[in-house]
Amino acid sequence: MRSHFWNRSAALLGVVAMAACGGGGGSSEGAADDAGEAAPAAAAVDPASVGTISGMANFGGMVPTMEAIDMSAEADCAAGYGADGPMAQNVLVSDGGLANVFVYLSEGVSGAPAASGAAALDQVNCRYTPHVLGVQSGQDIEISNSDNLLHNINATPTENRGFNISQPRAGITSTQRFQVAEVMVPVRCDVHGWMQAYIGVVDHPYFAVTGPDGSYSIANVPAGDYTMTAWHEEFGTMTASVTVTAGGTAAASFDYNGEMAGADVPMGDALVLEHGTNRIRVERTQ
Amino acid sequence: MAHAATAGRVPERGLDVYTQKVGMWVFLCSEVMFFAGLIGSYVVLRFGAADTWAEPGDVLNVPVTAFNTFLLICSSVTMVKAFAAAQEGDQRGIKLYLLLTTLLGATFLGVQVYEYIELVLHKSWQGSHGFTPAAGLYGATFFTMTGFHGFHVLLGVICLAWATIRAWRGHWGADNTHGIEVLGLYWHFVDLVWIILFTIVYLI
Amino acid sequence: MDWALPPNYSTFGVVIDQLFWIILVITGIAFLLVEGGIVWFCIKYRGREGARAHYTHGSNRLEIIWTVIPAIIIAILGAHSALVWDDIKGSSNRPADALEFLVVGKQFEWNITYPGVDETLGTADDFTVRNQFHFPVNEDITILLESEDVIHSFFIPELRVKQDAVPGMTIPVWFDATQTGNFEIACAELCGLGHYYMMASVTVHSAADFDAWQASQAPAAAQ
Amino acid sequence: MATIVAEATGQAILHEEHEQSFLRKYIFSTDHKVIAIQFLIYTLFFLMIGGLLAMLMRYQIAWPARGELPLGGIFPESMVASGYILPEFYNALVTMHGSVMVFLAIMPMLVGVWANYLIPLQLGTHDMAFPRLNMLSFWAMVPAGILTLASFFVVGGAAGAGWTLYAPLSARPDLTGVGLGQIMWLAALVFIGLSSILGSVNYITTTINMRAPGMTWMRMPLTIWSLFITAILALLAMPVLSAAGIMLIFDQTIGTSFFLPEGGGQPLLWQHLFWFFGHPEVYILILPAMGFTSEILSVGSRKPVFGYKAMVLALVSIAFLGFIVWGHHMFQSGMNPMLGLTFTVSTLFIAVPSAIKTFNWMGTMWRGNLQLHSAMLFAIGFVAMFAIGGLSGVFMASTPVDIYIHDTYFIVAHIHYVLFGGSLFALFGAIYFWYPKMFGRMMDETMGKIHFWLTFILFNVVFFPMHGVGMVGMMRRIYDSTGYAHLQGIEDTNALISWAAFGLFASGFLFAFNFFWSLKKGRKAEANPWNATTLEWQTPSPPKHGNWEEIPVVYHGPHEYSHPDVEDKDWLAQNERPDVVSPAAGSH
Repeated sequence: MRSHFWNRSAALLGVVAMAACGGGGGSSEGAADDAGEAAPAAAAVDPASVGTISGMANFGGMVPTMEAIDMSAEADCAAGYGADGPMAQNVLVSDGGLANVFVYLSEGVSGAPAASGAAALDQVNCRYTPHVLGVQSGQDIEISNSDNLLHNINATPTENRGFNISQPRAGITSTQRFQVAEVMVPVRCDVHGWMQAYIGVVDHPYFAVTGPDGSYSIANVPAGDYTMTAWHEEFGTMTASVTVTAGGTAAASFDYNGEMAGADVPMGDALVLEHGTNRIRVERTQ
Repeated sequence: MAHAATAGRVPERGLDVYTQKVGMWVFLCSEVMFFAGLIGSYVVLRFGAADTWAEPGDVLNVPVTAFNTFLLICSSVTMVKAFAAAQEGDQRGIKLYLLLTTLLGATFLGVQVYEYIELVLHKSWQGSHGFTPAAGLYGATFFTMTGFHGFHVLLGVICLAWATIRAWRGHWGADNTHGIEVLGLYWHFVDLVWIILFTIVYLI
Repeated sequence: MDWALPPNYSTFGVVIDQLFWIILVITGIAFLLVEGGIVWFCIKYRGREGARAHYTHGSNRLEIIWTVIPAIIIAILGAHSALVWDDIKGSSNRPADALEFLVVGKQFEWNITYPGVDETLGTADDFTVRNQFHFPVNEDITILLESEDVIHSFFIPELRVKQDAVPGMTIPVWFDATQTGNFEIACAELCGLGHYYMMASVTVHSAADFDAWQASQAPAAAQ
Repeated sequence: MATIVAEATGQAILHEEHEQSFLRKYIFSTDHKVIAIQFLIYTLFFLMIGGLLAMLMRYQIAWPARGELPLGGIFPESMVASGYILPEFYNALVTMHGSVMVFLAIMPMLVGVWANYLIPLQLGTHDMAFPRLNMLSFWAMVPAGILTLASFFVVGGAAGAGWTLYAPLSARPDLTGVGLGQIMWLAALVFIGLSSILGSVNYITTTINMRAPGMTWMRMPLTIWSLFITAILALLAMPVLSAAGIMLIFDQTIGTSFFLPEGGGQPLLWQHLFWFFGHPEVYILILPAMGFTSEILSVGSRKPVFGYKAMVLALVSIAFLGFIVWGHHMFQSGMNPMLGLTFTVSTLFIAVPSAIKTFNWMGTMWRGNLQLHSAMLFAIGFVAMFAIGGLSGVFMASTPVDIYIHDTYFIVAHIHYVLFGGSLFALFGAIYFWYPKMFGRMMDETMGKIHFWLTFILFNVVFFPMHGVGMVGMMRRIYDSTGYAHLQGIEDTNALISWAAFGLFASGFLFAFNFFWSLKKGRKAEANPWNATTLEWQTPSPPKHGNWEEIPVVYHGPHEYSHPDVEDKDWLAQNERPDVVSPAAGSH
């Protein structure tokens, strides 16, 4: 019963998100699209020297029960959900795959193409779509509202300049940017207390968010040795080493289980590029 | 016909006080309200949150400030002396006492700066490193009130320095005492405010 | 265009509305006197060639009359207002065994904590519902009003209730609805960009309906 | 006689007709008349800005769902997106409309313009007591204006916490998205406070010490009385606002928490400080207008002011009561209800002097010989509108009724009847009245009358229905009322109000055209076009630098019109020697 619901809602989410943002960068269902979009910018990189990273975020054990969201005071939004009503999105598991994990190369990247294209963050039926979004520093984030009611978008980064803007009606858009790498930037809507999104800002295009099935793929990564970090809002971070070869596909998967809940979840950490070594290092603010 | 044309009355001449002095009195009324606003807020906040205040002397260095208070009171005396000298046309007295007043005021400021540096660098309050304006209501009210008083002293010292320079040029004399008197009014006011602040901030 | 006070559903509303209409009548008479007088004077004493105004500096008798009469009216109004105000807000008139709710305003939601079946706040069966305020009719209701962030104002027009919610304070507000119905809580104090949207539904139930509603919510809270 | 003159000229400023550079003569001038004109241009500009902000608000209130803001494209996306005014921009509009109108338009126009212009002229002195401080008081307003305008264009936009700046909303950028804009407005307020205090010191000192010989306290025109009392209010109230504003800036910038409960501070402390300033401020904004009205009504009715002494007493008692009624803005704020009770009493009693004044104005018109020129029409309009504003104030002074109407459009209607129907009407009247003295030319009467009737009618169409909207329960400062069940059915009223508001704004341009056109094309004005008695009319139009060849001597009260002993004319100037005009008049 429970997993049936998750399948259905994840599928619904995917459809809505696809319709709304046309496969914008970093959206949860379109990790591949995301990498694809980074490709033109990576034109300077010799195609013969790049590879792909792909893998899964796996979830083992009991899937925690998500709380129901009481949207009864917002009938228009509530109508967008099935009989079970809207549920929280903290842990979305489908067939053993964990969605909404933000994966990015945290060490080993030397130089990166500039940001291009825009990432999209939509508000659909009083939820953020996608729930977790990755962007490159300086990249445009196009925030739009598909609900014909008030949302405010209150981003509270620690390294970047935050913003608190509102979109009172459907069709209003706003373009924002984060200039500095920061994992993660929490985004909330103060009108609807349950609405929460996370934006991971890194200063290269090698990142992805796992889709509903838990899979991700990052294309056009220059060959080399890297450390990857995976971030999840409930389970914290874990890292993996990965070696990318020209024309090859490297695999890196992350295994989660319910016992990891309550782990330290990094928020608002700056990512600092060490120029001497060209390594990116996480600088904890807390 | 209370207001009918009435001629031949003795014309009114305003107060028998020269304009600059009236102006300074009026201005000081405004200053009273400014400090009343700050001190009133302090009282309200302190009553509302009594436990966030330190015991007198725990954080603040009362002896040093008491000495500083003494300096400021002395400067009021020398200010009076300067005015008296001016009235008598005693050029040497004018120079001496204006200079003394300026120096005492400047010393007061110097001690206050020293006090601030000590507080910010070496004191702690409720676990914070250094006693700063961000250190609770206690720090906020302390620095706001003494800071604005210090700012007033600074303005006074600048004017006094200027008056002293003029004294050396022989500007003041028995026929030209107004400037010193008006400046003296301001200086006594600043002194008086400090006595109030010293009592409520340092001693209570 | 219907310029009227919304229908009243509370015990306090009766006196408030009464006072409103009393003041409207008094000020209405004053309004007609003043505006009528001005128009009349403008017509009657409009300038004519060769005319000369009546020379007078005033009349002490008139001054006394139009000082004393407004003062008396105002003293009566003031005394009446003060009594009504004390009835409504005086802390000695706070109902002793009212049903208590905790209402917390935050940008931009009203979160209402219900006392649960035991009718006591602060116990395990309390539960919190966003933007929905249900309470029984004909019963003294006291809300403890708080705010998480900025100043909000709790306003239910039909119940003639308005009280600012101030962060750092818990302010008791009491009222008694006389009929069942559905209303809204509005925020009446500018609280940020979502101020206009800070709205919650109010449902006044019959006692039985309220118990039923509370029971329907309780299982979720009991977990 | 000669001795009197000698005494009076003690502090004379000599006629400096020698060549002055353009800069000294028109920009950094210490002549009170030039400073007044500088203030006038400054405040008229900000009156237009404030009006423009109001028009944007009215568009949003009337058609919240439409979008399609005309010329919406010229606004950045952070203000107007897809043709919709955004709620955060709306909050900035609400805040800055109030702030600009109160602090940069009405208050400096009442005091900066007219206290500067009239005090030395009506008192019969050469200039202010401290001309250089006077110049400084204008130039302190310049950074305030620049900061205000610039604050719209910084990241996060202009201040959005209401003109009352209630903390914590005004103190915490994380809750509004407005950071720098709020600080800039507070800094502007500190400059405004400085300007106001410097000005007040000047006005008070000049009035106390520099009256012409014979100008006793009870011979001062009511304009001077009202400006004098206003200056005292500003002198004592503005520093409190400055102190509070500085504390609020500290809360935002250096981590103090005077008004933030998280750090032990008290949000209500801000409200007490603000309204301790704010209620005297309300009277700062109306007392001078009362003075102008008394004066213009007297001249226009060709009668002395009815009950001059009562008028003065009423002014003084309003000023005194004004300092002890601030709590009536806070009945629903969470303040102890018993405290509210005491404020109710003092508040209701402040209505008494207002009633006295209204009846005395009517008494002034009674059996007069009314000259209904534009200035007089605006003065009569003031009395009519101020009466409505005063009467609607009784509703909110009655605390139980205030529970319902507090923070609704009823309050918006009330404040605009007092500030627009009151202060601004009187200001228009004052400009029509003293324009010939200021610029030596008359404003066009036909345009003036059209301007009056447009303003009068449209004003009432705009603001009277707001009482009704308030009774229905529409809250202040809401961006979109259509979502509320109890506010269904007021859309048509709101649209009507908005259309009328656009017309009202447009009628302002007729005034502006008249103002600038008359500078060049207006009929030349003689020294005393209104046959008025006060001293400013007994010197050429415009007066020369220094105002007087010789300081006048005052023999009469300020408003001697239609004196029965003066036969060939219906006025007796304050400085006319009674034995010259009429031997009989001297016997009084």
